[in-house]
Amino acid sequence: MIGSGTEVQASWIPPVILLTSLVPALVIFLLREEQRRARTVLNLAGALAKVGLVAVLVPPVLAGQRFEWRVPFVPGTDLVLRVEPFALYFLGLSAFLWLLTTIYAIGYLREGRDRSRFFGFFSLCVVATSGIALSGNLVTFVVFYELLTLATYPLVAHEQTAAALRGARTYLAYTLAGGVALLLGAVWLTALVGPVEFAASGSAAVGELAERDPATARLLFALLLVGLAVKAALVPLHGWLPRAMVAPAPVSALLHAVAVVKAGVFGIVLLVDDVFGAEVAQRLGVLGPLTVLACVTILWGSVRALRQDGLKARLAYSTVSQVAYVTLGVAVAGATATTGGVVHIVHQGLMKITLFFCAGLLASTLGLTRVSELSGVGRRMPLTCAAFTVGALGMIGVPPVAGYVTKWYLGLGALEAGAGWVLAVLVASSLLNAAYFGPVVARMWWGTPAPEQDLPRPRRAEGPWAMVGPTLVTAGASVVVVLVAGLPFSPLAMARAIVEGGAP
Amino acid sequence: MTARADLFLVLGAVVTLLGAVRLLTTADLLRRVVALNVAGVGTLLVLVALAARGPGDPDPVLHALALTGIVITVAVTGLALVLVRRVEEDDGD
Amino acid sequence: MTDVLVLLVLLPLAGAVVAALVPARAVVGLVVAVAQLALGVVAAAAVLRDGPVLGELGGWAQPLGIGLRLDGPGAAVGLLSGVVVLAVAAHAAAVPAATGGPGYWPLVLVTVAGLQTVLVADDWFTTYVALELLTVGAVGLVALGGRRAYEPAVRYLCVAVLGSFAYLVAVALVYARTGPLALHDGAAAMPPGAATATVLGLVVVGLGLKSALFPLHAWLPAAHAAAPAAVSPLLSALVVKGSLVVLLRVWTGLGGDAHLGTLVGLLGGLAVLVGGVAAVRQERLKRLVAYSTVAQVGYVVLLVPLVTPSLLDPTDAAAADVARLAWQGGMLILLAHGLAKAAAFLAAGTLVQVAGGDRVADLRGIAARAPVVVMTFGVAGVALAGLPPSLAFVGKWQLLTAAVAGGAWWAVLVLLVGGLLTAAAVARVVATALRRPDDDEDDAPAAGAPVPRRVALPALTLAVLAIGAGVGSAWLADLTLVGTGVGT
Amino acid sequence: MTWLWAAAAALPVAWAVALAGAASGTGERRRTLRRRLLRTSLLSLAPALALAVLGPAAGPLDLPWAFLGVTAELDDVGRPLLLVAVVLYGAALAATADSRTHRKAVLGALLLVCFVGNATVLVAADAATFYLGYALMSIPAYGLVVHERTDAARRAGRAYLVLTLVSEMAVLAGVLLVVLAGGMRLADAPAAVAGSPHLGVTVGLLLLGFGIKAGLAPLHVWLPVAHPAAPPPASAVLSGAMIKAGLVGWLRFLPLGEVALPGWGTLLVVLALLGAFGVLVPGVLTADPKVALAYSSVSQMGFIGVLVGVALLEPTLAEACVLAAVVYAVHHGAAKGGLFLSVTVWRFHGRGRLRVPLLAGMALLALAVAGAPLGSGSVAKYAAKQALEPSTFDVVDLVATLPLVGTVSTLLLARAAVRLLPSTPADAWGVDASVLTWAVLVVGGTVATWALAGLWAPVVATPGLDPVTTWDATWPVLLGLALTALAVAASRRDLLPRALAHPDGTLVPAGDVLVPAERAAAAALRVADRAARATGRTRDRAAARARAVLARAPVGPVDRLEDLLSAWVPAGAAVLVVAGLVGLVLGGAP
Repeated sequence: MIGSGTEVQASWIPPVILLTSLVPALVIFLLREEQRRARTVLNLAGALAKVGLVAVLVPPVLAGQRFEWRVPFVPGTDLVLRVEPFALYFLGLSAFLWLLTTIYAIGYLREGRDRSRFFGFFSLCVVATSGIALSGNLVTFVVFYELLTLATYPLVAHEQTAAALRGARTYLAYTLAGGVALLLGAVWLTALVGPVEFAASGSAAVGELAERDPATARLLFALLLVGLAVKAALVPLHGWLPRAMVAPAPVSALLHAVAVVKAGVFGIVLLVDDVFGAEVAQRLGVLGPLTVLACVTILWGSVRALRQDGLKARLAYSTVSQVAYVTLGVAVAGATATTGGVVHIVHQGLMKITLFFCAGLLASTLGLTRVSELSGVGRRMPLTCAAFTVGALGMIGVPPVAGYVTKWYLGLGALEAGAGWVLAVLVASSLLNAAYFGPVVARMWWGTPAPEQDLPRPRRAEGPWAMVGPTLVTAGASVVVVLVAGLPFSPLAMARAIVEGGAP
Repeated sequence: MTARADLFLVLGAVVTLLGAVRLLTTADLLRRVVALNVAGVGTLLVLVALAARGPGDPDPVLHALALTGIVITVAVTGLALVLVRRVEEDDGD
Repeated sequence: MTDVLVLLVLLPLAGAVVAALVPARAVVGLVVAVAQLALGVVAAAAVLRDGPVLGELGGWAQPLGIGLRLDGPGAAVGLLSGVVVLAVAAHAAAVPAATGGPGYWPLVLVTVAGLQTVLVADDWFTTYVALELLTVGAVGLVALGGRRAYEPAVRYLCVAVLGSFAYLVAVALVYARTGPLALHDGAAAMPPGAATATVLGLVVVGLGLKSALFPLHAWLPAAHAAAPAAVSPLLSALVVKGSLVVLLRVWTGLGGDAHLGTLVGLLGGLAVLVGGVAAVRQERLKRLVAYSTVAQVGYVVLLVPLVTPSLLDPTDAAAADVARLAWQGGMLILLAHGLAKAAAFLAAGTLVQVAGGDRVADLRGIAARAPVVVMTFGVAGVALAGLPPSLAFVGKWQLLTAAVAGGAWWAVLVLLVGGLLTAAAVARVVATALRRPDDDEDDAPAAGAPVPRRVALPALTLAVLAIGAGVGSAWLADLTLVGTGVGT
Repeated sequence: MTWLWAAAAALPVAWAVALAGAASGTGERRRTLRRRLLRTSLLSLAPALALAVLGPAAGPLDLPWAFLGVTAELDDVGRPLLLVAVVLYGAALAATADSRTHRKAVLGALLLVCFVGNATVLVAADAATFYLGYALMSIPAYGLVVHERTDAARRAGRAYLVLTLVSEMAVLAGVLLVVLAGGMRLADAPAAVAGSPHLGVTVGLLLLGFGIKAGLAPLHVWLPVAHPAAPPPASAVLSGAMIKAGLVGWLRFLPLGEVALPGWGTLLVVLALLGAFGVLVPGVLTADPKVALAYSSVSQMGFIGVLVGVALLEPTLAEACVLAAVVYAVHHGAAKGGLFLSVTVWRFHGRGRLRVPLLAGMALLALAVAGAPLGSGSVAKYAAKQALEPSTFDVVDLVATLPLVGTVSTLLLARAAVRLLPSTPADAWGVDASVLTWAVLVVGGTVATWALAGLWAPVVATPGLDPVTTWDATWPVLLGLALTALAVAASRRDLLPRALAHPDGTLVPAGDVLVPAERAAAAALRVADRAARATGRTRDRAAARARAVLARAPVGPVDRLEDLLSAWVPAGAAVLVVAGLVGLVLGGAP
């Protein structure tokens, strides 16, 4: 989003950001399985370096500076990496959560197999996500988007059981097929208007195309959307997500909070706001159907979540529903709703990662994976359950957890846009969220364990501190981000800056 | 001169075609090698006929090509026969 | 620079002779491979900088001399050959069992010499001789596969020679018409007409046979699967490409034919689909990889119908754009496929050896024993499927752009579906290899010795190159255009 | 005095976190820590008390960096209710510390969190802060309801949670509509709503959302099941403080005094009256004193609802009605909270030397609630009467009808007394904090309202002691007492059917319409479940079919083709075909 008053300068910073994860990834691949310390140091050093870089970049970028790096991709088209507010926002989320997930994963896999492979691909995932965040044009986005698919496959299949491989296959089938649609859309659009640079309020060339040939523009929008919707898990392209639950907990956490699903919605935001531009999209009449699609997804995901007994499956369907909020935000259009959507990228990430961390803790410490087994577990693992409660309340949209700010902005935005029915959908979704999260929380704290189910008291802590610590941090962050929502660099403030920067 | 050359040209084409068709439609390996040679001869006929087609002396370059072609065909036939023999040895086991 | 061209041809030939005589054959092979790569780099740099490199072999002028001309595609495939041959040689040196016998090294060098000659030859007849050299070397290599390989080798030989005959007749027609002629600029001397059409038809069928263009491909899966582990990569990555390059040179040199171009394109499309589906369906690993080659040839010839309009009407700027994009795309796919397919075949060979069987089902759980090799296969598969950031993706992007711009929607469809089919075939193998035996299953494969690094590394290098070369590959795309006259 | 505001919010939260942190663990040190924390938790309410006392002198709060921007101030509505809330929560905390309920630390933590939310609702100056507080109060209160973990508690919790969430969502939607209309600042809200194009929807949502909280019939059903299930301290704050949040919501957001809304106003008045009188039946037919008390709350809130309804109907009366409602709420909060706590206090001290003072205090509280002269209830009712006097509402004669609410209250409280007093109290303890705080409530609920009404709300005339006024206040109570005596006599002499003479709560179970509602909900869930199963099966079948099609479709021919071509002759034929095709194409070309 190059708005006015910004200053673009060529810089090595964007590739360096990628290298902070790429170098660890490549080196870790070469490490032997038992070189645990080296792996940990590499992982953490990379993650910390990335967090540090992002933190340093925030003030200058918000002040209008842009750092850009180009390399020819094919003659006439460049791969472009550019640091701008939205990129930095997503990058910040991924950097922060990746640091925590890495720590968590170190604890989770402390006795696992194939850890070099795991952490190698884990870091490669960060590379892909960072690349997606930094993409300055459509080609670059497509490249990293597909790279993400590939880097996550070994993570989903990590357990290497029949079930894991089945889930991974489904994942691959969906995402690759989606990638085909995206690729076609990108190529077609590029063939029509030349390389599509992401720009505030849309690419001018795409705007002209929409003027000249609205039918084709609509078709292109649909194609690109289908490609993105697979990862964003919009109904009916969400089928892979619950099946990818076979992945280890840290992988699920990052799939749902930062990486795959978020890449999808990040792309949808870019598609609407930076490729077509909200106004053009509005004129083309594609936002209405997108809104409906998002609403259907929100409700359908929630309805399906109701019936899941597997905790991770329930969380997965909840992701289907929650991530569609972001789509809803951009689809409703208007500054308020878009802010709501954009801010939910971070909010949902924090809350959902907390929930998955908790699910992982429950599974690894007590072996509990089903909702029906959780009665009274709050007394055994109070910290975990407290964190879970925070996450669940946030999902429902109960203050003071982050989710309510999203709902507030989305609801208000919908009303401003004259789409009151969207508010009704949000309300229904919240009630459904409560219907499937409420019983879990109630069971944890106020349920009586079945007599035959004598929960062992965890020996010392509720799990390794490498797992409990990140869980508590993300749970705390889910509250803190809205407690200080009015401060300059809070997610909400960033989201506002992104959206307002995008206004013409 | 040209008319006779054309006759040879047609003849060469026909021989090539016959060789090729036979080559492609027989399962027997030895027959295939023979058919290959027939097609090769047809090809060479075409070459020579083309060389004789123009006014004046025949084109020496095309003759050179034909000679090279013969050499190559012989070499290939030798290789083919070795392989065929090995296949048949195997079948005999 | 002329010397470089001559060296490119003579070095492997001399190497073949030496390798046939001295006992340290692998060393000779490796030295020649390294030198060849170096020469390839020098030549490619020269081509990229100054345009096509011209020369004459033996110092005689045409028609008796042999005209040499290294254009962009030739230089690019030469580079590919340098990289692939070195990697395969390294593998072969590390795993003598993969070579199939002492004849391996001389035959490889003969084959390489044939390929290099194909690449640098500028006249029709030299090309014919070079193609035959290539064929004989390749057939000999297939035959190294032992008893199971003899029949496929005969079949390959018959088909290839038949193709050569067709080409030879075409050469004769051209000579009779125009006298000695450079390949690259025939259009002026061979105006469109019955003779040109016949030449094109003969070349398409003849070289189509050699390049395994669907449905002339039936010999390929058997031959490539039966060949020894260190041979299949060369066959799939390089040998097939030699005739393909000639086919494309003739096509652009003579200006093509709209209808025939469409037919070739359609066959290419069918090749992608049928080859893709067949690859998914194969029970045997090497046949699976071989069928993917059938599909890949289809990808490359998709460029033919897209380039043709510009050849027919050089003044059409839009058509020229399409032609340029399509050419770059097709050639990049060709190069990427060379790298990736060599890696895939090397990895497949190692996997078959480790698993003790070449059925896909035999690979179950093999990732535990040969993780790097499985990863190599997977990475190569990603490149074959044309997924980012591989070089093939860049090619696919260009080709897709050309197809969209040229309105060839069927080609778009084929390209997209073909990628998915390849991915499906590879994913099936990788998933089987990853499958860990359930706890209650006893048939856990016995843990063998791990695959040594020097065995695994060459393939991995190729695979990583196939993936990584996509970034910053614009120079390569530019290189493929040099001296072809496409899109100018 | 931002620091005071900050302390008022942060201290209880800090204590709550500390209590929750100390809640687990069985060691002696842990137990001591818990006890200390719980005892000292009262102190954390001190800053809030200071705010309530200081009133406007404390200045407004404006924290733009927090949440969606937090603003707060103390006005005529919020200040007295905040005072009541502080006292009530303080009493509840003290009672918790002394009660023998288990997991006291958790209960204390929940109470503190609810307090912060509740207080925020009362003092919020903008819509977002209001909503923040509203949710912060409502959701954790679920923990209060289900604290005992009995089946009854779980059922009550379910009812509470479902209705609370509906309320929450209706409130959110309503509040967003208010904000949309420009009513982010609560001071602007009524005018903004009045001018909103979505006036009807907004008012409807607000009535629904806050009506649930305020126990407006027929949305009151959670009250009679939640109160008996919750520990008494929790019941006290639920009934005394939390349901007032609903009233505050109405007062803050409804366009009272801005525009006449006859339809909505009439609806509210009718429903409120329905609640005020309708609950008599289930209330006297219960065996549980806390159920009776809960129904009395519903009845009293009905009274308040009438006031709000009239304010909606007649803008000119709005100001008086609002003040009357606040006065009534203050009175009812203190008195009803006191009565609920009496249950605990009585159970622990009813047999000791405090028996007589306790009885006296309880009688005073009951009389106050019923509206007997000199009590706070009479002040509130007088204020209400004054406010309603000019009303032209002609469906029911409000001025004549409303005093009968006093009769209803008397009957319900008598019923509660009949059931509570004979119950066997536990062994007596000494005077403890719970008795002291209860005593504060007795004073607050009976006398203090009088004083406060005069002090803070000079618009409201306090009732004089002239005979007419006194009689006005007295006769409903007397009527109630007479009816009670009659009923007691009748049941003694077996003049009534057994079910009526000694009702045990089975005839009309607690929660009245909740019971059929639950049944309907269960049936609906069953239907939904069946539907879901059916769609699941359909989906599975469709997926299987799709897989089958996908597995079959293009593969067979390709397999056959490749099998065929693997033989030499067919492959050769293919070559010939291609050659023929090429010839055809070239020959056909012009």
